[in-house]
Amino acid sequence: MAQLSYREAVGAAIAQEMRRDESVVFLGEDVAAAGGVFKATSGLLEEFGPRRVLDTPISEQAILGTVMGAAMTGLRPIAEIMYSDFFAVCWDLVANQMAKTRYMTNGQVSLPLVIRTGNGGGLRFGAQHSQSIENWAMAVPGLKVVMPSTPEDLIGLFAASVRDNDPVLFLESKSLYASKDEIPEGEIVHRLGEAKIKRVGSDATIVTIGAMVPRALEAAELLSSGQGIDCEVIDIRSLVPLDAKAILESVAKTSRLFTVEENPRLCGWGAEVASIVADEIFYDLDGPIVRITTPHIPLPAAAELEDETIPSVAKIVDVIKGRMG
Amino acid sequence: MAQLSYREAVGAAIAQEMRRDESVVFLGEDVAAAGGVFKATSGLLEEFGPRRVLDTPISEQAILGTVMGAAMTGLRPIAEIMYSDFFAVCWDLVANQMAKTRYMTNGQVSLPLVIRTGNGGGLRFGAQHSQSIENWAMAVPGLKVVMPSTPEDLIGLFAASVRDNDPVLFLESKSLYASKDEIPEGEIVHRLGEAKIKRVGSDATIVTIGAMVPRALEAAELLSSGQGIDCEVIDIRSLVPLDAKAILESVAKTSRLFTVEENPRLCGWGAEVASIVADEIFYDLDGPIVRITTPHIPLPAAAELEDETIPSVAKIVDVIKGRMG
Amino acid sequence: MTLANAAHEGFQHNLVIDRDLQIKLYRRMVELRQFEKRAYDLFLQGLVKGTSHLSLGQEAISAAFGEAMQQGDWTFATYRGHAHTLSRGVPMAPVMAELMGRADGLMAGKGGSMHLTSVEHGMMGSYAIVGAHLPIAIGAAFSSKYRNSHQVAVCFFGDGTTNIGAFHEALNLAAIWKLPVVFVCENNLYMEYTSIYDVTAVEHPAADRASAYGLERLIVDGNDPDAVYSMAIDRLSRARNGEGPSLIEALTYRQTGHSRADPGKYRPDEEVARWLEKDPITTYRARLVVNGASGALLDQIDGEVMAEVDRATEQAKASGPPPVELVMKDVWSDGGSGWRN
Amino acid sequence: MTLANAAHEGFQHNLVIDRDLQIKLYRRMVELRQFEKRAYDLFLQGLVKGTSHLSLGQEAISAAFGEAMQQGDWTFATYRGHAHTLSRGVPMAPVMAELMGRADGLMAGKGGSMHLTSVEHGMMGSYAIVGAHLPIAIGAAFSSKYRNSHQVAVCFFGDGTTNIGAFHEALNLAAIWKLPVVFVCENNLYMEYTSIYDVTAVEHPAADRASAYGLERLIVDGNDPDAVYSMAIDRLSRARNGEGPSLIEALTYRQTGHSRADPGKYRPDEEVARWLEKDPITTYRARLVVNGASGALLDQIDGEVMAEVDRATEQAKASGPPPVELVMKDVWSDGGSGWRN
Ligand SMILES: Cc1ncc(C[n+]2csc(CCOP(=O)(O)OP(=O)(O)O)c2C)c(N)n1
Ligand SMILES: Cc1ncc(C[n+]2csc(CCOP(=O)(O)OP(=O)(O)O)c2C)c(N)n1
Ligand SMILES: [Mg+2]
Ligand SMILES: [Mg+2]
Repeated sequence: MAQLSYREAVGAAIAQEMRRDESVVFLGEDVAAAGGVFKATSGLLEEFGPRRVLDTPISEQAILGTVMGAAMTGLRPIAEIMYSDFFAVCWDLVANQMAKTRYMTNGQVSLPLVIRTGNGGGLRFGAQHSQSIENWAMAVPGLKVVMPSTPEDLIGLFAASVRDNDPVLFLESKSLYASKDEIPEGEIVHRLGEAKIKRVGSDATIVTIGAMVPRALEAAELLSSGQGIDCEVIDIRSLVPLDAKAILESVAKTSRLFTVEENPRLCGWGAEVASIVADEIFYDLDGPIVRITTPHIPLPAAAELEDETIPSVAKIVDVIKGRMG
Repeated sequence: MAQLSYREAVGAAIAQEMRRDESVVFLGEDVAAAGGVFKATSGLLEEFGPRRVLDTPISEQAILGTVMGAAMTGLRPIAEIMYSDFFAVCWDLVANQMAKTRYMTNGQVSLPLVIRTGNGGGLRFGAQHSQSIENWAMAVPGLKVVMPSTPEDLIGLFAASVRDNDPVLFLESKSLYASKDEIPEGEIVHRLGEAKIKRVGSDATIVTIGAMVPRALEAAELLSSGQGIDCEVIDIRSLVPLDAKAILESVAKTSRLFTVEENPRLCGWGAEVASIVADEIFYDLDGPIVRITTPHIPLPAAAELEDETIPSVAKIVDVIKGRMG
Repeated sequence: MTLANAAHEGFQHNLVIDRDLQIKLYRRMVELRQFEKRAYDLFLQGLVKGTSHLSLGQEAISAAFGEAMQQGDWTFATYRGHAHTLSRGVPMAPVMAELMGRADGLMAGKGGSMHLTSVEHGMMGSYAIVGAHLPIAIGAAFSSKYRNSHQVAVCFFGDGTTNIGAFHEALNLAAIWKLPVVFVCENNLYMEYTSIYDVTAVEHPAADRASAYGLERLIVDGNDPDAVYSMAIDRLSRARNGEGPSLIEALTYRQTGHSRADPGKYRPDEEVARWLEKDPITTYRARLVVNGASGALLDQIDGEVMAEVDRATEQAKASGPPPVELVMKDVWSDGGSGWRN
Repeated sequence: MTLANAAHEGFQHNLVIDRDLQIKLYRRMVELRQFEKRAYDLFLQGLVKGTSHLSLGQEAISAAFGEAMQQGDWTFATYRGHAHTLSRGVPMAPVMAELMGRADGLMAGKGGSMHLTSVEHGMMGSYAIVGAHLPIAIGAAFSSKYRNSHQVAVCFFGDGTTNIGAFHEALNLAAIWKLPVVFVCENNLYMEYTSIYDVTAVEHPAADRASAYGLERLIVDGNDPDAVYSMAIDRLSRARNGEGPSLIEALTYRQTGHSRADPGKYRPDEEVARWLEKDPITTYRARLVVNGASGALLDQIDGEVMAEVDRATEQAKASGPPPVELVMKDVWSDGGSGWRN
């Protein structure tokens, strides 16, 4: 077992796959010589050389076009979009091209590619560098959407994403880069579409993902010790494919559902989860489905203001306490 | 009263506002001399001249930048994005710039602008010219999202959008362009955020919007005459602002909620509506909340295949019949 | 300088193009022409649904590139891609069936006329969002370079496409990485209904931008298959030899409207007449005859092609609608569309 | 040709710049310099949170444009926008307070260092997505032309920005509509950590692309405030007179890292040393002294500026955190954030 930060796990994950498979290449802005703006990819250029690890111009459309065209013709490329907010300048390549090409060509074209990106808030970067864009991605048929919450999951899910034959958006929570955890030795490979039950509980189910996972877990402990409310916490890990089974089983057991979402409220993934539960196991529910999200606002920059927006441990505890009464 | 098609209503709506207010200008690809690819804007160049009605290059980012910069500095511009699918090439201007600028500047900047676009399927145009992107828009805080279902609503809601001081995405259903209706004489101005109850009913509430409104109404008639199921049909008309009150009141009365959505399922606006109802009036519900949507797939081109995807009258009837049992 | 003159400042080819190849080019152009005319008839009969964008008048470009490209090379085209698809050797019948939305269509009706794709023939797709395929084409070229496979990506697009951001990003990246890609701008004078001159800051929308990417300024008469072929051979071999990308502006004219719904009224009569005189097929036929080809042979080709188009039409018509199960297939690599367990 | 030489092929100004103006330019540059240094100190003390991008070494450009622009003209800047904000006359204290995320901040802490905006001063925003503000600036210019108000939009951006699609679209549209906008590329040799030469197909990322939009090729020594001022006056007046847009490439150097977290280690020592010799403030001071300005006067200015920066710092520190109610304000024109009734 080694201690690894979530940030270091990024480099480890890419290296694991590049060592294994010569068809894996990695490109993005400042990712090679400088090792990335989050310093998550340092060492890769040194190990794999400039043929496989490439610095690009500030041309997100060209970056994603490159990985798409390369994936169509035999490679398994990885692109970095530095901040997930920047998907807005290259959304056509993602939403109109990558997501639809296999379908439109009746299965002729395969796109085994991964786009990794720094997602979410918490670093006081303001409205254009803090967004949680998981909903943008989930709303587009043809994209897989993965969000690890721990260093080990990051490596395991990343490996699964690289080995997958469909386009995967791999969303790393920027606010988790500094978090650390034990990592098992050897190759780590998980499967997409498998949630993890992070805490077993009987009174209510909390479904969450990414940077909200540690907060939900902490809230669950406080609710248990302080309120005697025993929450089950599910880390969904990938939004597409979605482990609906894990969610439905848990809610059928606990009879209550809360979601904890970093994204602004409207059309968040939690709404989708709520609508599945309200359709399929309505009669198992004992009370309202409650979503805890960032309010439907752009994110403010100042620390005190940003802290007021993204669901905090205290906010999660308050809402669940209030709604379980 | 005059008979007007939904297509003609577009030109009438723009003309109404341009006559009234010299600060209104209109630009887009092929909109002026050619009158638009849907021929919805013919006559405007002739009436208002090339200073106010402008043909642009194929440069969607430049088009939206132009209207944003113009709106910041005293104009009330209208842009056309020909097909809503093309928002993907200029999403940054919409999602990162227009949506966030008022907030980031602490209210210094006002953006009274409208982007109108042809949205949705039904014309056998295939996956890149048939999308329903209302969810993309609704997921971004700072955008208003309007979708008229009749010629009169088109004019009234368009006028409200032009007079609004926030950026409005105005989504015209392409499959409705040929539909006709009576229009009252004189200026037509509606308010954003007011749903219309299109059919009063007592057994279930159907919430819908845009091109799905006539289908839901037809389905409601069939359900009433054939099954004795009496549905209330609500045309929400704008997704942001959302007339949640109208929805909650109706569902509190009928105890059942169905949504009919043209968009692919995941993170559709119907999920948001479902999550509001499942939270706020859970105890008023008598049974599951059911969403009727396009499956979560890109749209196929062939007529028989496309007809299989977008919710049809028959499909709506079947689902509601099956789930009201 | 008018555009008609501009054609004369084009590339002076000095490749000797032999008779056999010229006959091949002629046959291909006639195929493209007759196919498109038939597609238009079928549209008038209500058998081609949705939309379609014809290449009538622009046949020389796709025909010449089709001959010049090698097996393994990749074509990336736009919604105006019928001709490029056929020029890579894709048979007519499945293309016709795709336009008609039939089960035997090239993509079983799932893509439609704007998305013709046949990976087997190196036809890597037709893209309906203006500009999108330029970055994708450089990705294929990247892959060729990475694998040292000497394949070349050829990317066709219109004059209007030169004003969108993706054009700029793709050209720059292709240039700095010296990728084996040939960009071919088919300047047919119009975007949809708007003249390219009204919306472009330079006279030659592609050629006048080449220097912005450190590339040569290349203009060719796009109605002359010999000229296009010569330039194609030259630029493909440079790409194959590691000399990097080229950007070619081929001057041509769209003889019909933009898409099936467009009568093309915005085009001055005099302009249409002038360009009809420069029709690539009639002028080429005249050249071949002057150079000694037998009129009877050319007539025979015309007849053979018509028969082929008739056969393809019958085949396409004989095909039924696509099975509705296809709707839920091939979103993912597992063949299905499931997003949950 | 190395970049150092390239500067010499720059614009030869012949405007006579009087002593008073030179003193003003000097004072402004010192203000920008001392403000940025203080911002950096405050960051080291943990008082500036988030990120910030300093303009140390690039002061001549914003100072000169600030003087050359007229009231009513509009500035559009990037995340590297402190200097451009101050150069339009925005007081230091609210800018400092914004960097510190305080209630008295220019946007009450809601925008942060990357989004400085003061509409009252014509500072129309700092934009943190590379390229986004070029299209927006042309919109302001469109509005000026439409209203015949003779206002000019000036849009500042970096060398790296020239490779993104929005650059291309904005330049073309500005050119065909002859809009009153001046695009100023501050070529500081680097995007974030990558040399602009490694990722750009031409040597001069802006100037070598001007012809692609039918514009003149303009290069100016961005470390010489007199040269920048002269070019600014010339280009602003052309824009104001309806002669359309300009694209200027100002050669300069970012003396520190890209953002607060970056030590800038990727820059060769020799390069840093060479550019420090060309520091805009020390070289300008020397020029003024040679031309007869009194050292004592310049020292006095230095002192006054330091006092001003101290005062602004104290004022900013005295401000509390923004009231949390602000979080839910000003999403919409009604002042609130409600999305439902
Ligand atoms: C991003 C985008 N904007 C607009 C359109 C609509 N559109 C389709 S074809 C076309 C004209 C393209 O002109 P050009 O590049 O010259 O190609 P041509 O049709 O002449 O072959 C336009 C505007 C589109 N498909 N994608
Ligand atoms: C679309 C987009 N891509 C990437 C970034 C990240 N980024 C911020 S600044 C920057 C470098 C910009 O370089 P340049 O234009 O030369 O400006 P400079 O920072 O040198 O002033 C990059 C890549 C961004 N903000 N937006
Ligand atoms: Mg064209
Ligand atoms: Mg730079």
